[in-house]
Amino acid sequence: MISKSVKQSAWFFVIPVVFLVAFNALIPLMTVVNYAFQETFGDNVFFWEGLTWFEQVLNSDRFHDAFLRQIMFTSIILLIEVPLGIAIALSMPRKGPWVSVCLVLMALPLLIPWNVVGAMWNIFALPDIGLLGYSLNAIGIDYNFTQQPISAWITTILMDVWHWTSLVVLLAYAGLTAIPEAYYQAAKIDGASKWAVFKWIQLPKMKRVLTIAILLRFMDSFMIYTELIVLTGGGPGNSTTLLSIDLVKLALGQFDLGPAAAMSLVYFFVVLLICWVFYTLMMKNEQQ
Amino acid sequence: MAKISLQDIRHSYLSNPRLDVDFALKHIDIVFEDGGAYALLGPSGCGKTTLLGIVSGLVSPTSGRVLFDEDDVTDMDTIHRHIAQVFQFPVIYDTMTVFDNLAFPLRNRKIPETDVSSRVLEVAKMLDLEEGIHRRAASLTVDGKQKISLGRGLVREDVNVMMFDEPLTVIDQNMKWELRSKLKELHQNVRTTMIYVTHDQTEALTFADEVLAFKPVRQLPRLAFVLNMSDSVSRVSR
Amino acid sequence: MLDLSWMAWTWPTAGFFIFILLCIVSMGIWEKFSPGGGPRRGVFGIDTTRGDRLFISLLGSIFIFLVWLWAFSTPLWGAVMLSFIWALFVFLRV
Amino acid sequence: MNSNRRTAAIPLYRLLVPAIYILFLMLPIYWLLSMSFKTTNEILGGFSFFPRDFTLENYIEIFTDPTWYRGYLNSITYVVINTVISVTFALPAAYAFSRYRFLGDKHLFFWLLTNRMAPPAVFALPFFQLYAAIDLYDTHIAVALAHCLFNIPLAVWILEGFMSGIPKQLDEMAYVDGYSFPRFFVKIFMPAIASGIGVAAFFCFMYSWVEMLLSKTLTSVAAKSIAATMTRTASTAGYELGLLAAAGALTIIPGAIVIYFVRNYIAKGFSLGRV
Repeated sequence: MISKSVKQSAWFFVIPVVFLVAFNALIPLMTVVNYAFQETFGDNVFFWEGLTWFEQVLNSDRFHDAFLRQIMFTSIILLIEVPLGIAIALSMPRKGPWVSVCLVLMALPLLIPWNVVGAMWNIFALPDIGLLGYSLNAIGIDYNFTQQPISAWITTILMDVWHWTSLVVLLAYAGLTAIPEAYYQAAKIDGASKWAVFKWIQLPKMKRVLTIAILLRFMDSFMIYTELIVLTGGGPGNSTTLLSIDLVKLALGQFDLGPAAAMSLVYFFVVLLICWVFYTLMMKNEQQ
Repeated sequence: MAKISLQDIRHSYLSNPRLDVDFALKHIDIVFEDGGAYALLGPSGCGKTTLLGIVSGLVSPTSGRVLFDEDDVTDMDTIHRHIAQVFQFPVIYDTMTVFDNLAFPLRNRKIPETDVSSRVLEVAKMLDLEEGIHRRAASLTVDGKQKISLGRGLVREDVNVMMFDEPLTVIDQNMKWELRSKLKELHQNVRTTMIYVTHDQTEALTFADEVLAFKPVRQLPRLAFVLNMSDSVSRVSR
Repeated sequence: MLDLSWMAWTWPTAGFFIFILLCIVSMGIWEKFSPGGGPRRGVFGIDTTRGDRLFISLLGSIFIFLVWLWAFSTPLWGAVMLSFIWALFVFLRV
Repeated sequence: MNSNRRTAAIPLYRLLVPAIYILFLMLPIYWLLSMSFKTTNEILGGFSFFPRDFTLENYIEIFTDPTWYRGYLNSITYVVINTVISVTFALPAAYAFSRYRFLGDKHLFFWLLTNRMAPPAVFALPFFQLYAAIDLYDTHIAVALAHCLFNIPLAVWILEGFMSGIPKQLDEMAYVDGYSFPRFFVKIFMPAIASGIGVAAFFCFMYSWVEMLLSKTLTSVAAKSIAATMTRTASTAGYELGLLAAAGALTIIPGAIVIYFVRNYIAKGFSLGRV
């Protein structure tokens, strides 16, 4: 770590960035806050409603259901993607020609536009003409993600694992390759088992990158929208209606801008709180 | 404890070495007597670290034999050779306490916890690590960490040889002297064979009973010759 | 002049943002005239500077308000009191 | 450092795990490609693993119909503009974060991070109105600026990570040698972190390319993005799966090309430059 000197004029380097990001972040945020306290019927005519929407959102079953679904979805994909990503990173070769091949192929899903990801999985999973759906039905599993909530959930999770596990793999891999060879040699001399090497060397050294991975996956999965709307559209019924989809249904489908804004803000604060805790822990580790 | 003999060792990092320059080590014949303190002296890149690796089993020589006493250990695992090594940069297990760090090699060898505890405390005392022994090892200064690396070798009683690969590189000047005399003192107490790699002449001379000088590989004459020379010229007996 | 009517400003929400802005500015001025020094370790075992404490106070207050609203509905005077106590606690102890 | 002949060869069963994973990754992509070479009749007619009547019709339509290929051109245009803006703005900021401490630096850093946290769905509406109000709606620059929201923080993070790896002595030596700051920054510092700049640019490109909600919201005709074009096909032209698959397959190519250039830095870049 570089020891940094105090220099207040360094602010001048940062001002352009602050200005540009604030323009994009603060104005919409302020607008959403304004919406959250008012009722509108279009044409920029607003009526003050006070805290009505917040109260309504906090007490509505719809909000509770969507929130629970969102928590469930995020927990499931974190529980799958993080261990799976670590396992794959551990079994990847460290050097040689296969490294580049692995990395490029694995990074590929991350570079596909999100609506294409959704569309791709849609045609991949269709029960009559999709590879996955057809094969499953052919071997006798009753699978139809447009009709059965369970199938829809499995497809959604599978899609997210397909889309994002590589992020965890790449991060964990970067952490692993940064471990000096001497650590492995010392462990060998100390007679450490494979499990002990993982527990006492690899895992601690990956802690930082894994925190980043969990943080990014948490934030992005909490906000998942494009892929999901293309894949299931929130259905069947409301079974895969996660936060963002619900918000859009509310805001654009029913034009209940106020409640949608209030709901977004509640979500935003929850994510902010969780991320802040994470970020603080991450920085705490870094200082040691 | 054992006498260590390297017989006609050659090593190359290439898979298919043909020319002499392909070899990092060529024709090494050395005997490290039991209980001796040796220093390998030479500039970086002359194959000292490779030599240590061959003794510890981290590197398999391209040809030649490694004997511990009369046993051929050339193809034996590192763990069964019962050696200890201290690296250039301190290697510690960050998330463990100092105590657990020192106990690690013993616990891996399934030694009863009561013996582990007494042995660790003994070594900690030897190295002045008793204070804050239950603190996280990561909180120590760099010389404290290097002492832990050293301690993990000392806790084991079956060690055939302790090797040091430029262990004082990252230690600052005044601590260097202290650690060096500590090592010397330790050698007198435990009488394990010690091999000490360095490019610093003073370090080599203060530590070792015998100094083996290396010359860079690229430069002629070859190592074999240098080692012959070392018998007559640079082998400083004290 | 830009038409900003779509932003739907109201005095209460504007007041809220001005309050946040004032908080940040006054923290800056406070820091300039009486530097708070390095971070300290508080009761939660985390290192905080003054700015962190402001952030924790504000974020905590938001949740106090939300929970109060959910549990007791309006009026929110109790939540205001609690937030004030929370902020005081954070600045003195965390 | 020490290659060991006993451990140099990785056991084959360990390569099995990445191999199976990659196979899993490739299956949906294969299906997309396979669909794109099928005729609509074949797709709707039933299941077939390989295209039976292999056809390039779908691709031909995309390359001849301006609404299609303009979608790609528009997307690439705003992505490139965004990448240039993001990296240019992020460079000095990242330098400040990596070299100096200043009032509120840590909070600023965290605030930059929070911009990924807002649910985009509802925020899209104010975005639309904001860019309409400043008369930029349906321009490339609008999307490019909007994507700065998440790309600038990302670029700052990555660049800061790489810059922290450059010893401060480099700066000091340059000043001693009489370099002015701008000259030092461009002539010495930027070449020193060239790989970091490459990686940051790659990530800005990637995130701008894959993001679809804002780009769809902020464009209608003149700067219509490929996402909007695809949505239109899906809804108006019935269900032309083959065409949709071909369009989707083509969106993979730009990403695949840029990834090739940064393949050796991908892993480090994803960890935001700090491992």
